[in-house]
Amino acid sequence: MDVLALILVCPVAAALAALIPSNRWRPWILPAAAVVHLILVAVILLGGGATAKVPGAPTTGSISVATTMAALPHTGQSFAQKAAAHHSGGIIFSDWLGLDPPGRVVLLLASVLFVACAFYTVGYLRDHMDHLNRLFCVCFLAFLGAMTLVICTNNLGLMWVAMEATTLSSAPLIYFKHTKKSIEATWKYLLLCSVGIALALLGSFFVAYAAIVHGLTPSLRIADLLRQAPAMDKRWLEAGFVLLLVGYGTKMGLAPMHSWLPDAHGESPSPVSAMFSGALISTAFLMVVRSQHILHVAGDGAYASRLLILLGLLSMAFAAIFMVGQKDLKRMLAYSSVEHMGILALGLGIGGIALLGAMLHVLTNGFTKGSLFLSVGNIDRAYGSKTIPEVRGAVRRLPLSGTVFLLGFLAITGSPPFGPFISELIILYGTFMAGHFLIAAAFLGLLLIIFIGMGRTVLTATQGSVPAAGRRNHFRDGILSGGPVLACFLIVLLLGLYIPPPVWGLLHHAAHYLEVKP
Amino acid sequence: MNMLMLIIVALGMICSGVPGLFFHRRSAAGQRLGAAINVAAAAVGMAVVLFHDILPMAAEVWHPAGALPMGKVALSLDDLGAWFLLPIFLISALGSIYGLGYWPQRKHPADGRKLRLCWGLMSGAMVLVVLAANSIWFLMAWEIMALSGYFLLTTEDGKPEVRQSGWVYFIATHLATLCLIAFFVLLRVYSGSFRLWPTEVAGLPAGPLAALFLLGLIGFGFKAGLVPLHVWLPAGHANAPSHVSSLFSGVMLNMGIYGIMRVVVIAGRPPIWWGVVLISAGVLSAFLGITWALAQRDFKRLLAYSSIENIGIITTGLGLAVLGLSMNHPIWVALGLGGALLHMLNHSLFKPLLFMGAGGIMHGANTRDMESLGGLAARMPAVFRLMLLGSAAIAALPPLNGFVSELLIYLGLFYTLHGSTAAPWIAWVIPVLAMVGAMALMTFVKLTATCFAGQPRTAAAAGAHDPDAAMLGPMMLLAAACVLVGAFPVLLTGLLDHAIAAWVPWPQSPSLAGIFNFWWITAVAVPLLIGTAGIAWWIHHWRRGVREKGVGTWDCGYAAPGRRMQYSGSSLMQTMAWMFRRILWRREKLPEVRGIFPPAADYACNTPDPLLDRVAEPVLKKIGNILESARILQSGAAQLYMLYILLIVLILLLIK
Amino acid sequence: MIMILNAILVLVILINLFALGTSRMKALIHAAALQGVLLGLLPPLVVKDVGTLPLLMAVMTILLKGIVIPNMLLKALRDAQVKREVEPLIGFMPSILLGAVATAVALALAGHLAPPHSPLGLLVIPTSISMLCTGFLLLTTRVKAVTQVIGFLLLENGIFVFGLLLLSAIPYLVELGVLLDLFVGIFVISIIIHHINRAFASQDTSRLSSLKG
Amino acid sequence: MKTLIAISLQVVLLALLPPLLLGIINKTKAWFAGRRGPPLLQVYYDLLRLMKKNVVISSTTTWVFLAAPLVSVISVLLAGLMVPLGPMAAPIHFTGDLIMFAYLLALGRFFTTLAALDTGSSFEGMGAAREVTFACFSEPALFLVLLVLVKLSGTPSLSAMLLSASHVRIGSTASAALVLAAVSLFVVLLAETSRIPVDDPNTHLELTMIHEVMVLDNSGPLLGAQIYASSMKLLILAAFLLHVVLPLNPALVGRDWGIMLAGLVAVAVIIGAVESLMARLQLRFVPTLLVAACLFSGFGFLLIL
Repeated sequence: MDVLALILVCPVAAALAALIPSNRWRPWILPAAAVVHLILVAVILLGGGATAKVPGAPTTGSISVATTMAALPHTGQSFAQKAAAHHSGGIIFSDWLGLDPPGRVVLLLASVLFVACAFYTVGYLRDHMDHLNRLFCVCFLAFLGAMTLVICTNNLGLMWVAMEATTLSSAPLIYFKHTKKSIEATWKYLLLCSVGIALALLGSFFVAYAAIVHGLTPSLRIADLLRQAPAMDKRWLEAGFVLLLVGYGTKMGLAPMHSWLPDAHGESPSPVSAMFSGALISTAFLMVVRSQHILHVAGDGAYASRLLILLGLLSMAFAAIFMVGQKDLKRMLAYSSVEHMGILALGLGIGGIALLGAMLHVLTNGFTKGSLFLSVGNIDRAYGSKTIPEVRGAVRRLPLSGTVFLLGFLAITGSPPFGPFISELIILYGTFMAGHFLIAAAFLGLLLIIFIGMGRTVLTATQGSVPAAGRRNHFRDGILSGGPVLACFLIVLLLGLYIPPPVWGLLHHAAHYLEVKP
Repeated sequence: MNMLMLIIVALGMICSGVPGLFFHRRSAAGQRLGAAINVAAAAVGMAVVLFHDILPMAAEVWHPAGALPMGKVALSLDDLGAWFLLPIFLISALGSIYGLGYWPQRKHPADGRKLRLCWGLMSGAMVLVVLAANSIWFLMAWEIMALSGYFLLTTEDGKPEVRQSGWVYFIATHLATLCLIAFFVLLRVYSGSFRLWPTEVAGLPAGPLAALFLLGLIGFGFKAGLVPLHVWLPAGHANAPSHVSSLFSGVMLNMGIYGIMRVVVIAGRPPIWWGVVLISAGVLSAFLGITWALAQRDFKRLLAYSSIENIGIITTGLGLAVLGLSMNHPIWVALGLGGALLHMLNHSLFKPLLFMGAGGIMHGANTRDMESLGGLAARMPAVFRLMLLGSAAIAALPPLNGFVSELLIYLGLFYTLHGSTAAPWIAWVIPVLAMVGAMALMTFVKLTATCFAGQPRTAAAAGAHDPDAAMLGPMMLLAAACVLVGAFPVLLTGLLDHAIAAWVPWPQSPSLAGIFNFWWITAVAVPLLIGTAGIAWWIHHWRRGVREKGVGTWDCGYAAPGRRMQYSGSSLMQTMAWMFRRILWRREKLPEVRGIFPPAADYACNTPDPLLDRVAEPVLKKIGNILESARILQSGAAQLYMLYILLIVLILLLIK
Repeated sequence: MIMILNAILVLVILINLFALGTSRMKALIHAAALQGVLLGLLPPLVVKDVGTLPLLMAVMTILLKGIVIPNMLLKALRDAQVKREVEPLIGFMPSILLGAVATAVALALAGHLAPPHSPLGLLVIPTSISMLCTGFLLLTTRVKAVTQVIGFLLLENGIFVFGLLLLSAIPYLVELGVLLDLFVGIFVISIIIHHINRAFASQDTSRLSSLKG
Repeated sequence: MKTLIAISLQVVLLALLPPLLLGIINKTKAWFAGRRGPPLLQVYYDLLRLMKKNVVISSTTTWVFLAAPLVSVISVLLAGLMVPLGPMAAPIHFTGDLIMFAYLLALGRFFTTLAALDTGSSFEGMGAAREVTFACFSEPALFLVLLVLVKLSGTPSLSAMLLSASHVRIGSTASAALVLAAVSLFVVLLAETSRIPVDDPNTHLELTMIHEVMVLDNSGPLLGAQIYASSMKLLILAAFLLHVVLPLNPALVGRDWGIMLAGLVAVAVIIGAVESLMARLQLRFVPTLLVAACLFSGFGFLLIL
C-alpha cells in the first residue's frame, strides 16, 4: 500500500528530526525525507495500477496542445462521453485513502518542489545557525505530511482535518525569524486561515446535509458524494459549495480572502514561501477543484463556473492593484500568486480545454514560483534586504539568482518560451472557445497591468549598478543556494518546450476526470 | 534540405554569442569567434536564400519525437519569407563585424558578452520568425526576438536614460505580444488549427475578420513603429549601441511589416477598408515621422524618426497593394507591394549604413548632439563620404536605391488615376508623399551639413578621426549595395516577382518587369554615375592647383565670424519648426528679456516625442495614482479582512 | 429528549448574546467554557443508541472546550494583565442588537432551512447560524487577541452544532480530528499571543498593522 | 531620321538656349526701367569670362563645394532630356519619368545647399535653409500639377502627357483644370528658378536672397556652372509650362518649333515683366504663395475627378 507509506514518510522523518541532537546536521533529514517522498510518488504515479489509461488521453510521443485541441469539440462535453466508462478507473477507493487524477498532478508538484526546497533549506539554515532549527525541521516535515494527506485522502472531513493541520504546522515556519513583522504575519495567517477553514468545514457539512434533505444516507466520502450528487438538494449543495469555495479559497489566496497571503509569504523564510505559493495553495486549489467537481457532477456546474470566474477575475484585479508600485519583492511575488490562483479559478470555471490548461498551470505556476521565491531568497541573503531601492543590480551581484529572477519574472508573466505561457495560452484558448470574449479581454488587460507593475519592480531590482550596501556581505550563489533555483527554472523552461508524455498523461487524465458526469 | 540548412544557420546564429561566455572578460578571442560564426552562418543562409530557386525550396515540416507544447515544429519558407531573410543575414553579419571595432570586448568587459549573446539570439530568432509555420512556434520566436531585443537596447543598463527608454520598449513590446497572442488564438478558433498562414478564415463574417485584422495590425504595428504605436522607437534607438540600432531599424522593424503583410491576406480578398486603414496609417507615419525627425538635435533620434517615415512609406505601398487585391488591380498590387518590399530592403541597406556612420561619429567625437559637431568632413573623410551617400540614398535621390522603390510606389499611386474602376481619391496621397520627400531631403541636408560641413563647433569635434577598417568595411559594403541596387535594379526584379507571386492569392500574379522597364533607370543612373566619377577625377587633379592657402569664407564684411555663428541645424529648420509647432509640441524655455539692458538670459528647447511625453506617460501616471489610492483595501487590520470574508460569503450566497 | 435539546440550544443562544454584551474578558471566557460544556452534552442526546464512542466524544468535547482551552486562554489573559475589552470597533449594545437580529432572522428562516422530517426539531440550524454570526461579530469588532480567539471558538461551536445533524455521517475519526485541530490551533494561537505580548507589550491586535499594501 | 534630328535639335537647344532667356529677362527689365540694358548675349559673355577666370576657394570647404555646381549641371541636363522642347517626344521618355524628373532637380538642390553650408558662412546657410524650406511646398505643387496632367492624358510619362495635353478642347472643364495647373506651375517656376516675387536674383543684400546667397562663395567656372544650371532649369520649366498651355501639334514640325521658341521668349518676357512690376514678397509669405499654388492645381484636379 504505497500511498500509506507515502503518508507515513513525513511523520517518521519528523520524529527523527526531533530526535537528532545536532543543530548542524539535523537539516539533512529534510532532503533525505524529500528524496524518499519523491521516489514513492514516482512509484505511485508511474506504477501501472495507479494510473489507468483513459482512452483519448494521449499517450504516444506526438502529444501536443495543437493535436489535443484539434481533437476536442468546442465544449468539453466530449471528455464526458470519452471517459464516462472510466471515471473511477484510476482511483483507489479504500475507506480513507485514494488518489484522484487532479490529486496526482498536485502531488507531483508538491513532492518535486519540496526536494528543491529541502536542499535549499539546508544551506539556508546553515546561515542561521544562531536559531535552533529543531522546531523548524519538524514542522516543515509535518507540513509536507499534512499536505500529502490532503492530497491522498478521499474523505471530505479528513481532508479538512489535514488542511487545518497544514495551517497549524506551518505557522511556526513563518515565525522562524522571530521578528515583530513575522509575529504579525503568523497571527493573521492563523486567524484568517482558521476562520476560512472553519467555513470550509461547515461547507462540507452542508454538502453532506444536502443528501439528508432528500433522504439519502449522508457521507463525506468523495465517491459517495459523486454518486449521490445528482439526487442531492441543490440549495444546500450550492450553499455548501459557496462555503467550500470561500473556505478553501481563503487558504488558496483568492481575493478578497487573500489578505493573509502577502504577509505570510513576505515574512516567512524563502523556502517556506516557495512551498506555500508553490504547493500549499495549489493543494487548496485541489480542494476547490474537488468541490467544483461534486457540483459539476450534480449538474450544477454552470453555477460553480459563474462564481469561480467571478472570484478569478477579482483576484487578478486585486493582484494588479497591489503589484503596481510594490516595493517589496516577496510581497510582489505573493500577489503574483494571488493572480495565478485567480487564473486557475478562471480556467476551472471556464472548463473544457481550459481545464487542461488549469491543470498544466498548476505545475508551471508552482515551479516558476518556486524558482522565483528561492532566487529572491538568495537576493535577500545577499543584500540583507528584499525591498527596492536597497536591492539594485541583482544580475551583477548574483549572476545566477539575479538572472533566474529576471527570467522567472518573464516566465510568470506568460512570456514564451516558458511553461506558464503554454498553460495561459490554453486557458485563453478555452475562454475564446467558450465564447467568453469579454472575459478573455479582461484577462489579457489584467495580465498587461500586472506585467507593467511587476516589471517596474523587477527591472529596478535586477538592472543598474549595485549600491554600496549590497556589497557588504560575501554571499555568493553556491550549490545549495543556486542549485535548487536553477533546477526549478530548468523545469519551467522544459515545460515550455517539451512536456514529457507521462506528465501529459497525468494532465489529460485529470482534465478528463473532471469533465466526467457518471 | 534547404530547410535543414536554414535551421542549422538559425541555430548557429542563436549560439554565436555563447562561446564568448567562456572566454576571459577582456579577451577579444570570444568576440572574434562569435563574429566569425555569425558571418559564416549568414553567408550560408544568404547563399541558400539567393539560390533557392535553383535548389527546390519545398515548405518542409519537422516532426521531432516527443510531445512539444507548441505542437509540430512546423517550419516553411516561401519566396516572400526568403525576401525578408536577406536583410536579416546581411545586417546581422555586418553588424557583428562592425562590433569588433565599435564595441570591443576589452573596452566593454561588463556588457560585451551580454550584447553578443543577445545579438545572436535576436538574429536567429528573427530567422525563425520568418520560417515559422505554426503560430505557437511563431510566438516563441517572436518573443525571444523581442526580449533579447530589450536586453540589447539596455546594454548599458547602468545609465538611467537607457533604463527609461528600455522600459518604454518593454511595455510596448509586451502589449504587442498580448495582441498577437489574442490574434493567434482567435485565428486558431476560426481556422481550426495553429498552422500559418491560413486562408481558411476566408468565409468569416465581417466582425471577427475586423477583430483579427485590428489585433494583428496593432500587434505588428508596434514592432514596425507605425504612428501612434512608435513611442518606444526613438529613445530606444538613440540609447542603444549604434550597431544595435542598425539591427533594430534595419531588420526588426521589417518583422512588423512581415507580420502585417501576412495578416492582410488571411482572408483571401481583403475588405477595402483594410487598404484604406493601411494607407492612412502609412501616410500619417511618413508625414509625422519626417516632421519629428526634422526637429531633432540628437542625430540618432533623427535617424530613428526617419525610420518611422520610411516604415510609413512602406505601409503606404502595402496599403496600395491591398487595395489592388480588393479592387482587383494587378498593377497596383505589383507596384505597391513591389515598391514596399524593395523600399524595405533599401531601408535595410541605407539605414544601417547611416546608424553605423552615426556610431563612427560617436566613436570619434563622443557626442550625439549635432549642434556641437561640424567640420567633420575634413577630419573623418571616409565616414563623411559614406554618410553623404547614405543620406542621398534615403532622400531617394537618383542614382541610388531609395529612388527606385519610391518611384515604384509613386507610379502605383499614379496608376490609381485610370483603369476600369479608378479610385482617384487614393491619388491625394501623392502630394503628401512629395512633401515628405522634400522634407526628408531637408532633414538629411541638415544632418550631413550640421555634422560634417563648416568648422568644428567644439574641441571634441575638432579632435575627431576616422574609425578603423572593422567599422568602415561593413559601411562600404552597404554603400556599394546602395549604388548597385540604385543603378541596376533589374538584378532584383526576379526575386521581387517571386515574392509578389507568393503573396498574391491569385493563380497568376502580375510581374513588375512587365509593368515598368527598369533598364531606363539604369540608363539615367549610369551617366549620372559616370559624370560624378568624372567630377571626382577632375576635382582630384584640379583643386590642389587653385586652392589658395589661408583664404577664408567670404564673411560679408563681418570681420570675425565665430565658429558657433555657423548656421546650425536648429536654425536651418527654424521656419518649419514654427509652421509645424502644433505637431512638434516641443518643450521650450523662452528667455525673460526686459528693459533696455536686459540681464543675461538663456533659451532652451528640446523635442521629446509628443505622444510619449504628452499622452502616454501622463496617462500611465494617472492610472498608477488611481491604483495607488486603491491600496487602502489592504490596510493591515485583521478585523477588516474578516469582514471581507463575511461579506463575500453573503454576496456569493445571494448570487444566483 | 427534544425538549432538553431545545432547552440547551436556547441556553447556548443566550450565552452568545452575553458574549456579545460583556466587556469583562474573564466572564467572556467563562461563558465560552459553559457553552463548551453544554455542547458536550448534546451528542449523547442526539444519537439513538448511546454507545461508548458518543460518550467518549462527549467527554472529549467537555474536557477540551469546557476546561482545557478556557484555561489556556485564562493563562494568556493573566500574563497579559488585561481585564476588559476597551473601545471595540462596534459598541457592546449595538453588537448585542446585531446578534439578536441575526438570531431572529435565523429563527424566522428555520422553517425553510430545516428538513421536513427532522428528528431533532427546528432549533439546531438557527442556533448554529446565530453562533456563526456571533463568532464573526467578535472577530470583526473586537481588538483584543483573546476576544478574537473566543470569537473563533464560538464559530467552531456553531459548526459543531450543525454537525449534530449528521452525526451518523461524520466518522468519529473526523470528529476527533476536528477537536484535535481546534485544541492545537488554540494552543498555537495562545503561544503566538504570548509572543505578541512580549513583542508589543500589549494584546491589542490593532497594533498589528505594519504589514499593509 | 526625323526623330534623330529632333533629338539632336533638342540637345542643342537645351545646351545653348538657356543664357539667352536670362538675357531676354534682363532686357525686358531694362526696358521697363527705361534703360538700354545689357546686350541680349551678355550672359554668354559672362559665362565665357567666368570659365577663363581662376577660382578662389575657402579653406573651410571640402570637395562637395567643388562638386556641387557640376552635379547640378549634370542633373539638370538629364532632367532636361526628359521634357520635350518641340513636338517630338523627349530623348528620354518612359513611364514614370516624371518622378525621375522631379528627383533629378532635387538632386541638384541637395548638392547646392550642401555646398552652401559647406562654407560654414551663416549667410549661405541662411540661403540654403530657405531653399530647402520652400522646396517642401513647391514639390507638392509640382506633383499636383503632374496629377492633373496624368489624369487628363492617362499616362504617367512626361513626353506623352505633355504632348497629349494639347488635345484638350478649349472651354472644357479639362481646359480650366489645365489653366489652373498652368498658374500653379508658373509659381513653381518662379520659386524653383528663384525669381521675384520669391527671390531677387540681383539684389546684393545677402539677408534677403536665396539662390544668389547660396553661391556667394563660388567664383570663376564654379559660379559659371551654377548660373548655367539655374538658367537651364528656367528653360526646362518654361518648356514644361508651354506644353501645358500651347496647343502644339506633332504634325506640323516646323511651325511648332517656331511656336515653341516664341513661347520661350514670351515666358522670359513675362518673367521680366513680373520682376519689374512686382515687389519681392516678404520671406514669411513665400510659403503662403506656394500653398496657394498647391490649392490652384489641387482645385484643378478636383475639377476633372
